[in-house]
Amino acid sequence: MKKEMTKLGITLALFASLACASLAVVYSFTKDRIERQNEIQLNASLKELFPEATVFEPVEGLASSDPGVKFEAAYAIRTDSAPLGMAVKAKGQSYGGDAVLLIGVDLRRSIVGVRVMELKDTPGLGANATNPGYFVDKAKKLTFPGQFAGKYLTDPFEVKKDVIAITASTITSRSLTNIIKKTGDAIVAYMDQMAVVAPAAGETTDNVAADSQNQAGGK
Amino acid sequence: MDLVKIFLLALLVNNVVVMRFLALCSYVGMTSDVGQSVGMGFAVTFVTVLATAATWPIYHFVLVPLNLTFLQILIFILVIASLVQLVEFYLKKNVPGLYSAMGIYLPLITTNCAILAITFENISFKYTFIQSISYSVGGSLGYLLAMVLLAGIRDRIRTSPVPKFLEGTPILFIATALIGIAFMGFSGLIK
Amino acid sequence: MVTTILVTIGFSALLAFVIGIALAFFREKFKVERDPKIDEVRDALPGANCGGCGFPGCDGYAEAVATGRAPVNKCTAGGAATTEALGKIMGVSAVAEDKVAVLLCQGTHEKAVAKGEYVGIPTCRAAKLSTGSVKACAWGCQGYGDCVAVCKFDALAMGDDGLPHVNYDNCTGCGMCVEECPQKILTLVPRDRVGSIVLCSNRNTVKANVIKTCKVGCIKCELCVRSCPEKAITMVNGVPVTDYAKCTSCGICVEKCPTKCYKMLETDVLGTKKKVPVMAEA
Amino acid sequence: MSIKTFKGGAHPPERKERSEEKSIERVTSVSQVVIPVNQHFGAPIQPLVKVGEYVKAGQKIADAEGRMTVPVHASVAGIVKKIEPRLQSNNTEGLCIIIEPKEPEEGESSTDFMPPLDPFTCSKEEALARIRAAGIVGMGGAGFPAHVKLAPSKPISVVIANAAECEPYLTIDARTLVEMPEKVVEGVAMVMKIVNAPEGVIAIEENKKFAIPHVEKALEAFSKARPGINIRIQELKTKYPQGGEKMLITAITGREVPSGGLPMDVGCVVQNVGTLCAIVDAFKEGKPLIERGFTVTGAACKTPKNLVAPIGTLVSDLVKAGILEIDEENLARVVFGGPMMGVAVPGYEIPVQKNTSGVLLMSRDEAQYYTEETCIRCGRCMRACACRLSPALLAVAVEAGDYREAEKIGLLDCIECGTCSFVCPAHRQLVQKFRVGKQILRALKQKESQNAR
Amino acid sequence: MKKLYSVFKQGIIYENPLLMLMIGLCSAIAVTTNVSNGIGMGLAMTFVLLFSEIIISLFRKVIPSAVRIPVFIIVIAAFTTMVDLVMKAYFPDLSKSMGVFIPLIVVNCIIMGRVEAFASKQKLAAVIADSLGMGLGYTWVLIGIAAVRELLGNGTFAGLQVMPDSFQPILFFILPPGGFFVFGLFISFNIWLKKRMEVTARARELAARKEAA
Amino acid sequence: MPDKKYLLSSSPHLFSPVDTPRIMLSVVIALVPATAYGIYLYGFPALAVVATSIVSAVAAEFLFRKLIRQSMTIDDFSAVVTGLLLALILPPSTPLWMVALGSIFAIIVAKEFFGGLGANPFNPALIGRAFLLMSFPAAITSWSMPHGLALPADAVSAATPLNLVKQGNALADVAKYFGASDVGAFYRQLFMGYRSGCIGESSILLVAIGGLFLLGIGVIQWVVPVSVIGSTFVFSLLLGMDPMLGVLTGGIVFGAFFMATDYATRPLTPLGQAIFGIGIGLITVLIRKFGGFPEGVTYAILIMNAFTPFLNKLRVKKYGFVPPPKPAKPSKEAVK
Repeated sequence: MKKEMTKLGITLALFASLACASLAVVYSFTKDRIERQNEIQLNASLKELFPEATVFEPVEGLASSDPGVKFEAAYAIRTDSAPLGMAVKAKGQSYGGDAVLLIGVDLRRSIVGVRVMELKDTPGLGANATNPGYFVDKAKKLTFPGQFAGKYLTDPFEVKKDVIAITASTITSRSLTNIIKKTGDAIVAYMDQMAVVAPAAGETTDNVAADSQNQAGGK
Repeated sequence: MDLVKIFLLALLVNNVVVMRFLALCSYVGMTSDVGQSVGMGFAVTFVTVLATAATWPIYHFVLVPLNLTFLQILIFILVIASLVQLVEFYLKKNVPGLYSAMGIYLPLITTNCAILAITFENISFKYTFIQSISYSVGGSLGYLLAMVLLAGIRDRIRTSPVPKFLEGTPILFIATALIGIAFMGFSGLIK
Repeated sequence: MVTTILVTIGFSALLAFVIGIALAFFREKFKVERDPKIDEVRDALPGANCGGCGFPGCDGYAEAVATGRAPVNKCTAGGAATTEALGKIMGVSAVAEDKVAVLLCQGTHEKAVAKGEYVGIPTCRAAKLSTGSVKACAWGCQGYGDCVAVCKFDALAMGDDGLPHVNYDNCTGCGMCVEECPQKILTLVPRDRVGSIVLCSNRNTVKANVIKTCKVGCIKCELCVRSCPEKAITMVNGVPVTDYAKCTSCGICVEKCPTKCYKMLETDVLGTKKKVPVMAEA
Repeated sequence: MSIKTFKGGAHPPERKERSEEKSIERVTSVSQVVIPVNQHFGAPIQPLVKVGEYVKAGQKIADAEGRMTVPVHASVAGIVKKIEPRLQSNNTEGLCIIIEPKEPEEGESSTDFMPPLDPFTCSKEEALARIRAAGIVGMGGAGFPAHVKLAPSKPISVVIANAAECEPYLTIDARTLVEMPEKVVEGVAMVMKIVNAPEGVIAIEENKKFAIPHVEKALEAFSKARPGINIRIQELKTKYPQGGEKMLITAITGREVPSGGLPMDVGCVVQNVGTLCAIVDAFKEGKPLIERGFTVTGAACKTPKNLVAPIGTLVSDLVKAGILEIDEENLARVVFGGPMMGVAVPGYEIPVQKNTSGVLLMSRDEAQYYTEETCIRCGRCMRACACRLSPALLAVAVEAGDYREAEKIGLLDCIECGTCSFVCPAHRQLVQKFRVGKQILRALKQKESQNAR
Repeated sequence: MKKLYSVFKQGIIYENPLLMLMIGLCSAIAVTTNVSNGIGMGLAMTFVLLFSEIIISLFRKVIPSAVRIPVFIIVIAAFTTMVDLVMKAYFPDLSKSMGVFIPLIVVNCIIMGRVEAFASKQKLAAVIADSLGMGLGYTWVLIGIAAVRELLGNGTFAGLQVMPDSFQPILFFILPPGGFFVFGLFISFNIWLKKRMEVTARARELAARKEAA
Repeated sequence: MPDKKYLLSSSPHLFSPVDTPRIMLSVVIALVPATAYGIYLYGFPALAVVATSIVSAVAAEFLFRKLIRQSMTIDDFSAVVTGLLLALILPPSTPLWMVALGSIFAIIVAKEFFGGLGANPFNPALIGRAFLLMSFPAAITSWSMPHGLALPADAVSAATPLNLVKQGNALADVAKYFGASDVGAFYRQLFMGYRSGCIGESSILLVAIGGLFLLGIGVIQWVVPVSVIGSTFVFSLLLGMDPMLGVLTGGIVFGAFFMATDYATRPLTPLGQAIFGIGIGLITVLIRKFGGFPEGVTYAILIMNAFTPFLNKLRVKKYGFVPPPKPAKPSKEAVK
């Protein structure tokens, strides 16, 4: 009886250790890649927002004015020589739960682009925010996040006015717009605080000046 | 997130069967009779909770400290399989009444993917122990609910002139599709 | 990496060892005796769950056989092969009789008079219950195919003539149809039986009444009884019955029967033998 | 006086007007009688006479030992011609004694009645023995032996005379009330005496109001002759199946006969008015049950009538004798009994039996029939069911062959009144299903109890 | 060789695990919202099936029957984990969209069933044919279901726009109920197919018998 | 025995004149006022939707039955009812091909797949709507303001009252949106019918008249409508929502009278029906308050449909019910 038991145990143990050993080998090879997976993806997204960027430097100290919007990570983005702008991974309440967005703002205080990283929503409605084939403006082929590119943070960001809503998903549209706006504001405030200014080159300066004036008026 | 929300989320919104397609084999096989489906449902609930109670600590107090989280699949399935086996042995010997009510379903449970999925998700959703229990109770009761609902419909269409080409299993999937359509109403209920 | 592998191996080996021992241990400790014969018997059964044996499905019969409560020759669906197999397992030898179902009525739409125009549920049982019998003959086949519906072996089919026809190749003699028939006019006959049989169940003793109702009914003339050289035929409950111990298949009764309700089993009914070559037969 | 009723039920077209006004006609001479040997609900009995024998009217011609048996008497004086199986009004072939009437020889009486007996003075045993000897069975339909019903093992508080006559078409009970109210009242009093009940109720449906004054008059006369007997009239709402024993008891007393129980379990005895008249005859004249009243009606009957004829009279003989005229062209269905519970028979060459309350000759227009459609689950049957069963669900259980479930939800409680089939918009043959189901369930149970033994 | 081919063919049609044996259904419906998922899942499954069967077949003589099941589980789980890890590392999107269903390969009845019923009794060559047949049978059904669902529900095939622009995708098909619906019809079709095959087989057999007689 | 064959059948031999086509027709008649008003409010598109829905429902049933060679049941009008009901719970601006698709899905999948009339476990019209809502969420939630019979150049898209409330607007603002002076007037307006919404649910008055007509002629019973409307009111109140608005909008009245009372999918027993109705009210309110949809009647009824087989077990005690199982007959279990 005892011998039998031991035999069974040992057989099992042999198989298990063999299997696990081979697993461990595979694991060791894939481990790094898996762990860096998020980072790789994030970098890819950042790269999409700022194609000419070479350095993504994590920064801290951004403050959110809305308790519902949290910043998971913030990066100062530059080329080897000059700053380009900032990008923030922000998480906030939306229609079907938390949404995670990546928002990039350039030095002119305008939005470079928005990437929806995570969104739980009704397929066909709110989920269209992540659908690259869904255009809020069919003529211009603008997707919902796409329409923010180039928008200045001094704009009103009001859904159904300057922001085109996803059909029949006003709530999603509003909450996403809110996250973008709040994040953008925080970035601008941070930039102002750090006094990051766009390289003085012609017309852009005027814009910045105009922006800061507007902003002052807004506050 | 509070426990009730987790419970309802698992029970209705993300019902393991009609929304997540888990445990379909037993879902199709064990619903020809309402009583049977209830028996199976409770057996699964019992084992799921037990499995959660066993796997959660193993993961957090053994695998994580030892840096062996990649063994999760192997360990969990082993634990569940042995658990089921032990429960079966135990019931057979000591609680024959319960065994005769539930025991016949036990061997089927080992390969019930709902249980394994729930234990995996407890980990990947980063639930606390209590939350995990709540999630597993909700999820497995959701399984029970789906089983019972399908059993009801099967009972209902027992004598119906279902078209020949759908008789048997196909109509069950169509029925499940309709249950699923109804359950879509729960979507967005919990955020 | 090496550490990882080592830790893994150590851990898993330990765990597996423990589980292996535990399993073996509990298997012993919680052992519940179940007669392995039950499984053996169950495996030998065809698994049609037809209930022909009179037990709740094959499992029920398997248990009954294994515990000696039931004889091994009850499985009609499996036939002789199964019986032999079961006999081997149980250490007894018995041969199941290979039977087939025969319909004791020739009252087709044409030949039997209908009582009225029945417009209820189209099953034999319902028809019989609410009309006594849809045919003027109270004993005749109702012709709604209850027997066909219960047959699990595709051995029965309703003919255009209003009677069920048995496909003797498929018939296993499970007796479900015999059980189901509300008129009890299906009967089980050994497949290899030879001799004459009367295909009529009419027990009405008044000749005129039978003539009125059916062209192929037994009119109680008792010619068969009188003409049988072996004295093998007797009237029982108003219908002639052949004693197969005495019957020599001479065919006199069949020839004599004025309404042609006497038939030879082996040639006319079961077709196990070619007809006596009186004429050229295809 | 409040009008009482029960829950559920339906209102089939009444169509009583055809024969309602026709007084009862007595049929005296017939060319032959075909008397089925077994006309009661209970153990079968055997003929006592031989072919060729001469019998007197009222002579016992078949009987057997046993509690649940009732003898059968010759309904006319004559010669026994044949004893052979014949088609009876329940559609089965059964042994019948065929008698050809023949005048008795000079000086001989043509009848063989028992001496009169006073039920108010004789012992209970004597009275019951008389009722059995007179061959009385329930004349409403089922043919339950009256002597068994009147020997309850439990105390009885109410005797109910069932004159509800809820079946459409039939009018014989109403005519009996109009023409022989005193007999009905006396019959109630006799039954009350036999079962020792303090109260008697004559239950009449609203649509037979015209009979009430007659009964009231008879009651008045009776209470003068025999004071202290408490009999009253209870008016009931016109509704089918108001005349069902259980429904009647519930309507009048508010009690419910327990499932599987008998009226005596709630202290009631219910007797049809025809039966009561037969009981009166049995005591006062010593006359056994050899004739009965019935209605012949239907659109294919040119002469709707209420008749009293010897038991065993063939309806076809009545036609031959010119008492009835039938529109043969138009006749599509012949029903023995009422349209809701009666039996459709293959012709009218069938004898009137002890439980034949009417013969319907339905025309093509009347004789509707439909093919079953699928159940739309409208729930009408459930609302109509007088027994509060769920016919729709029962039918599913029966169809699926799940007889255990069917029993659980009350298959055996169904009284087969036919209300559910009547109201079903999909024309489901519910009652027929239940009959089949009951038969199979009973067979199953029997098998089981045998196995258990 | 012919025998191997027939073993291989079994899994693809006659004993197709999803449509005929009706096992391993969960993943089949869950991941078939698009064709690439279907392909990924099918390959992952085939990989695990193939290697588990090979290992079990190789070691079938040394595994004591008492610990048979635990050993099987260990082997299967190990290969499943490998697939999971590799997927996570190199196909993160695919891995994400299939979620928990990759780890759940471990309890897929197909694998357990084949290992228990086939691999533990057969030689290596047959086992390889069997697992490839089964895996392919699984995969083609997956791709079939996924193609229908993706085409109708999203207007694309493996992510490529195929339907004309004017086509409005019927989202029902990529939502869970649509999965059940399409799968139900697939089984129905297959049952019909099976019946047809049986009928023709019987007819052929009868004809052959007649000829012989 | 005469040569002539008489009819032989089981009793009863009389039948009520109320049959299935008649019942279905009466439902159609009851829906006429609401339909007519819907068409009056939304003009030609609404008419087109109604016509398309009915035609495709009938055609689908006809062709399917033909295809599987089953008896033809078109003449029972049930497909017409399903088609009409489906049309009435769709926005008037629904593209016609979607209407047809929904109608076909409703008839074939929800009804015929399960064996046709009476065998469907879920209400076909609601399945049709839920299917469309799932498949084309945007199209099925685009509402327009009533624009009368005139053909509009371009339908003005609008929100439904419940949409607005769900978005967090105050009731008074919602009233203003629909041009009502105050909340009371808004209620009256809702009751009479001017608002954005489905074709059939606009006028509560006309819907209720149709429902009361069906109640009056005994086609439906009071339990389900009363429990649905009542429980919606009560639960709205309990959860702090405006109960009047809850009842007057979102098709509660329409659903209560015409959808929840669908024969095949509601429980048969009175107690079961009461629980069924209360369940619908509760789920509707929960979905409105917490869920993803502004109105929840469709899903609430479908969800309760799934429970119907169980609610059917809540029977009234049969006549002469004997409560405890007799020890002599241990096999006879007490009926619930």
